[in-house]
Amino acid sequence: MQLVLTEDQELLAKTAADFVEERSPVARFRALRDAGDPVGFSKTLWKEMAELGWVGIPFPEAVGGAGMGLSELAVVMEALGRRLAPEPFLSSVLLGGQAVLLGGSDAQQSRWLAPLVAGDAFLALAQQEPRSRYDLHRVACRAERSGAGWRLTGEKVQVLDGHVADALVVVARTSGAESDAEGVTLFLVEPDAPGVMCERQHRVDTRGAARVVLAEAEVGADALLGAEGQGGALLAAVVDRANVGLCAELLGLMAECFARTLAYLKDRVQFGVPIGSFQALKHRAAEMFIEVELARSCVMAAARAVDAGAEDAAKLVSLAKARCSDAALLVTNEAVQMHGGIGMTDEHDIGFYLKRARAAAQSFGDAAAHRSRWADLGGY
Amino acid sequence: MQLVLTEDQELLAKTAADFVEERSPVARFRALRDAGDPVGFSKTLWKEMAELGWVGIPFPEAVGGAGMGLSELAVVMEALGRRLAPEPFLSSVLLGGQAVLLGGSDAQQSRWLAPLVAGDAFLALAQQEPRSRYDLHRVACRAERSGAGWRLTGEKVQVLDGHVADALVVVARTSGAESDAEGVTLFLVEPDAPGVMCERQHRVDTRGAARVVLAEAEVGADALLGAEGQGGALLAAVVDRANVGLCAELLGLMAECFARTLAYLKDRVQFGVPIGSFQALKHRAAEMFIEVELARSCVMAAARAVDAGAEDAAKLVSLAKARCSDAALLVTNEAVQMHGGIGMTDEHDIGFYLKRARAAAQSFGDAAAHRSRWADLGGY
Amino acid sequence: RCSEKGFTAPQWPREYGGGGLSSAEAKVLDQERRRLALPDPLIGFGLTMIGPVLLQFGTEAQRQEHLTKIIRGEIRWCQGYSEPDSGSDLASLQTRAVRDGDDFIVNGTKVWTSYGDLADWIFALVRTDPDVKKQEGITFLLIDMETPGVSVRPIQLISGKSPFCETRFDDVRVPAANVIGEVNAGWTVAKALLGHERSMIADLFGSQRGGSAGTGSPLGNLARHYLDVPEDAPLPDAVLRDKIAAVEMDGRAFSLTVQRARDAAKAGHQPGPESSLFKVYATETNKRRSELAVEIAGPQGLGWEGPGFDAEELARTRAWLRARGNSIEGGTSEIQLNIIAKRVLGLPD
Amino acid sequence: RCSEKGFTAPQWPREYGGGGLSSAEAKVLDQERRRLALPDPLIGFGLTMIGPVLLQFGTEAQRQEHLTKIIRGEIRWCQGYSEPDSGSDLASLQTRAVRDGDDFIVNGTKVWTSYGDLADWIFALVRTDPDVKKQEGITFLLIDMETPGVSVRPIQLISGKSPFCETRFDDVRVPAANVIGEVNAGWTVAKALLGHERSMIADLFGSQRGGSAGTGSPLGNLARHYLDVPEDAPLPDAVLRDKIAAVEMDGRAFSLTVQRARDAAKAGHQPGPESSLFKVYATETNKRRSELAVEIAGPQGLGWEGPGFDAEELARTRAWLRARGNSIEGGTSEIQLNIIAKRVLGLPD
Repeated sequence: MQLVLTEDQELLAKTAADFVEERSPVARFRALRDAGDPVGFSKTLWKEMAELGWVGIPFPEAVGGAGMGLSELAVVMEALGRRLAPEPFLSSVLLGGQAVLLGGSDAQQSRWLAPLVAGDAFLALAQQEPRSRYDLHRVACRAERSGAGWRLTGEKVQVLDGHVADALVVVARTSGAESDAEGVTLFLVEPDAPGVMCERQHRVDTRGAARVVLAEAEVGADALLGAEGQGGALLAAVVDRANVGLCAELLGLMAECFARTLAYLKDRVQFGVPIGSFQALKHRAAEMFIEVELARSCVMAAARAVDAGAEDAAKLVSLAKARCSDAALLVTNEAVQMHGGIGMTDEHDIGFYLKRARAAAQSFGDAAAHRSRWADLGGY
Repeated sequence: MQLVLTEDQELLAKTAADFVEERSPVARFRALRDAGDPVGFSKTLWKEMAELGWVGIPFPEAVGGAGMGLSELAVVMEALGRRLAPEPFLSSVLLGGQAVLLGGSDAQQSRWLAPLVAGDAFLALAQQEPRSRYDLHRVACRAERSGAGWRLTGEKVQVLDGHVADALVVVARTSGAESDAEGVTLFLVEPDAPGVMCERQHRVDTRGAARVVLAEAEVGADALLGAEGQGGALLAAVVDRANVGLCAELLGLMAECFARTLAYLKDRVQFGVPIGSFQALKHRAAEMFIEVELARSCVMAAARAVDAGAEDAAKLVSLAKARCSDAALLVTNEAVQMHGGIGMTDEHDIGFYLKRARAAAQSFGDAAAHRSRWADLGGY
Repeated sequence: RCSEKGFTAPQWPREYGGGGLSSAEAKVLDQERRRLALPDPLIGFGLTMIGPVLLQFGTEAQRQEHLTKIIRGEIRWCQGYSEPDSGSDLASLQTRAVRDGDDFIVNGTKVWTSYGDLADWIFALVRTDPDVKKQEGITFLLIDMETPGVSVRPIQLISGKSPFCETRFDDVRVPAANVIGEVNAGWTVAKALLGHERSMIADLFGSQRGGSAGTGSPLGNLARHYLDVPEDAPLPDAVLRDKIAAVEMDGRAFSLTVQRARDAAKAGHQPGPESSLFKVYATETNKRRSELAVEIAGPQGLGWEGPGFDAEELARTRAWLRARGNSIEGGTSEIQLNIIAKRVLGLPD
Repeated sequence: RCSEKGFTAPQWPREYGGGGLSSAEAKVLDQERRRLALPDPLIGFGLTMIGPVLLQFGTEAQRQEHLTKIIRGEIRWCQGYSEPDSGSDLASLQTRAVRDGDDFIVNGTKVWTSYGDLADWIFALVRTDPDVKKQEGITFLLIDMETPGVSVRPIQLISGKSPFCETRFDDVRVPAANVIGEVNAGWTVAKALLGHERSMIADLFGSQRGGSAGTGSPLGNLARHYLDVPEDAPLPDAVLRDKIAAVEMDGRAFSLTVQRARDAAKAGHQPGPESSLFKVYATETNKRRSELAVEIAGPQGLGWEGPGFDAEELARTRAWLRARGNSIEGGTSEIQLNIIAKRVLGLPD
């Protein structure tokens, strides 16, 4: 494992940074929010990103992908994270797409991944439930055999970009009690199937999400994704991949938020001097710098470990998610405080960083949950 | 409950401060340490403190005490804590003495408390065991009936001032398994009883302590302190009282340590200015100030609540112990750091504060243990 | 009813509609009111801030004009202190007031004017002399918000709607008779007013005694809800439980410290150094508490609006975001720590 | 054996007994040595600090006199930089050296002279001109510790015995030929030497790769012991478990960052800003780790000597106390943060 960008990755980083700077300033995110845009991101821009090959990065060439890994996707998601671009890498490429990639049959893969990679279809993962918190094993949604197919009943919340998904990967329980580790199965469900209700939710970070109610929703036998009762391991692998991407986004977010705060510290004059000359703020800025640098190392390591199928990949993912969550909260909280009153206003962009950091930190395991997982994996 | 010193308490505080300044500078503690003094404190000074009435503060007039409470004792222990005076208020007056006061028969009280109050006898509590950590219920030492009396077997460690005690209050188990909440009984054991072995231990804070081995030690029926099997509640009440005293000591310790650090910040010149003019250090000093002030409020409240037998006394004791532990560690750690190299040397006194703070913090429940108890008492 | 009896402003003189009570008598009234859980009859900048200033610095004409209206709640006031470029460094304010006959012509922008969109009058600090030391060229001026050239724009916060506004002055003509105190002596008036503000804040905190025992644990109950454990069961997540206990204990330690300050004052002692920590500690604790509430809710703590989140969840989101400002408004935590370091600890500049 | 082959100082020129290897070759040797877990043949101030300085600034005579002896381990060196009144502000040092014919007469006190009681020579910074800017009146001087007037007193630390000493100079006569570089240009030499020290520290950290998976958890095992739970059982104290995980993760994140810096260097990149955090983060992490080890042990963590505590417990106490100095020696954490703020972040003075 080499913790340094390859030349190709450097180039990708540069391209992504230029693209984001030109096409996706924070003002674009703000405009989407102010307009109450029902999609929540730009399908046009998404198509362009697909054409640039970014959407297909972690997919095989067979479905039109680049056959690259999370190490490359992280570079792109970091750049997007810097300007809060809401395009559905996390939801569609990682959560939904990787589930189909890792668990899907050939038929399912060619049905969904090719259009996804082309930027024409969207997938989402319907996993979170009102009571499941960060416990991936906790699944109340039930699937029962119904004729040749299945009948699903349950409630899913905060299904990221579920409101625009062409297919939902639904985590359901085919056996066992609500919190059993075993008995979880994944299904590919199209939102227009009978008994499926989707409604848009509104989160503090303005990212698109949906509440999905499955009321005896009927799906065919071909909806089964992976083997019956084997969904737990598949889900864990998918969420690990998603967390790497989420961490890359958080890394970009915190790096940019820190850079903006640093610029403010140098510009803002009070008592006749730039406030960045006050030693207490300097030391706090240095602490932030340290956390951002450490987070970067962890994200790079986690991406490379997952790509390599390394033995300690899960540990490194939890390391990255714990650190990125804490570091992003530290940096964004400090950013608002150091910006003072202006940082509290909606018209200033820094608050967006605070909101997104909190939402990302409290998704797919917060820092404490990932420290606990680290301890589990460490055997204590 | 009034969180303000009465005029009598103010006077006591003044007397104690003057006495300590004159008779017990830190140099006295250092001399005891350097001499490897087998007692570890001054029996002469203790006799004087008894004559001043301090030893008898929390004892009734019937045994020669002042019939006052922890609110008064806290004032004295704070003053002693400022200069690290090692005299046995914690061990003899609180741990041993309060056990006899709260649990002892009239005969036991007159046998032990009168000479204790006079400064002529010492008691100690043999509670800690190698595996008991902060769990007061965890008692491996066993007591079995033997003729009219009892036979005790077990190992006690860090029995504070146990090496000079005329009688040990031994926590033993008369029924149940090692960690059962029930079945704990207290005994008054004289160290020259057959089967009792006492050896001096050496702790990081240089406070006197002993390892006590009970090898089928035989004691009479009159050794029973309180009722058989009812020692758990008695022990908890004793340790709560002891913790109030320990917190008062920590309050004095942190206040003095902070004052010395503040003086150093004003005196020490680097780069042509006092280091106390650096804003980062100023802010850290202000944070310390806040913690010391909050600790003071908590100690005063805990002492008054215990004195009044208030319903929330246990909660307030845990509040005080948690805060005083954390605050004392913060202040003493910062003190060493801010003193720089000289603070790392044995010849400077500030290291003594660090060592005592750590030892007190990790005695009778550390901050986390008392937060857990607070949550227990809060019903969550 | 309240204003007729003089209870709205119990300590103000009777001739302006006040209650004419002594400080001790007012305290009794205040305690009774709290005991009965009555709301303060009219909380506002008029009663708590500009009123006392008029009593101390106003001319008889100024008092006659404003005090009775304040007591009757007929006019509402807002405060014009902060500006976009002067936050912590208030004295660097730039809003200019230039003498023109019997008037001043005012130009500039004030921010954080609470209820500026509803207020009838504003009391503002303006710069009347730019060529002297910054504190010495400031004047305290009352401005009728109806005057031509005054425009108000509400400020949206990261938590949503707020009472704060931005108030612009474009060639606003204000009678010189509206100056409180002397021209260029406004800093003195402002400092006195900040004193009133502090006593208001201290009063706010002081309304609590040292806390009590059996009140249950709101955060503990919240965690029980989100961790889905039955009533009275201990929380299975000991790390979260530790954080809740820590925040509760911070709150209790603070209440006890406020009580200690009050008990000392009642016993006739000079105010101790502990009161200097009230602002910074109360606000930092409130930030931690509101953040922890969101953390406890986990993914359900991320709601902004609409379906899938209940009203309490949505309110918690807003409360958390709003609380971030507590350590900025009314003197940042950094300024508070500076003040403690300098005034209480005597550390050198 | 090692010194005969030039392996003690593989990169020094052969004529002084070095190995004459290039930097890349030396790295290979170094890696081999680490792979075989061989100890460094002679760690000391001579080899890693004064040697390189002599190569860079020494005269031919000075090199001839000292280098070979350093390589053969015949003389030991100590460092005379810090003084009682100059800690972080090294350039304010007061030890005076006054010219007297071909000699300097040295008076003053140096502290933190490691192994001063065992060393044969000291390299010291002395003030030769008190009337110029403080950095410009300093000279770098080699002093034979056997010279009359040199006295050494060991310094006891809060953790017990230490290699540190206080070294006093009372009218110590030192030949002017022992000046390295120019008189009054010692600050330049000192800065270069600090550079060598930094690369030594970075090397120290750099010896670890990014950590590995199945190495078990020393702190986890320690907690299992003190919480008295069987092997492989999860810890019943989740709060302690969380702290252990946090400290381990700090360590792993740091190792990965060191690896990142090295991988970037190997790939031919300029050193990134990340190396500026090594010193402060490594030492602060070590402090937390050693403190947590004592915390895990609870009351059993309080031993100093003697019965009732085992050898590991006693060693942990000393290690915890000794670690408090990590963030002071070699540039305090405060100085490190200042440097990051200024040089890396570009924040104004």
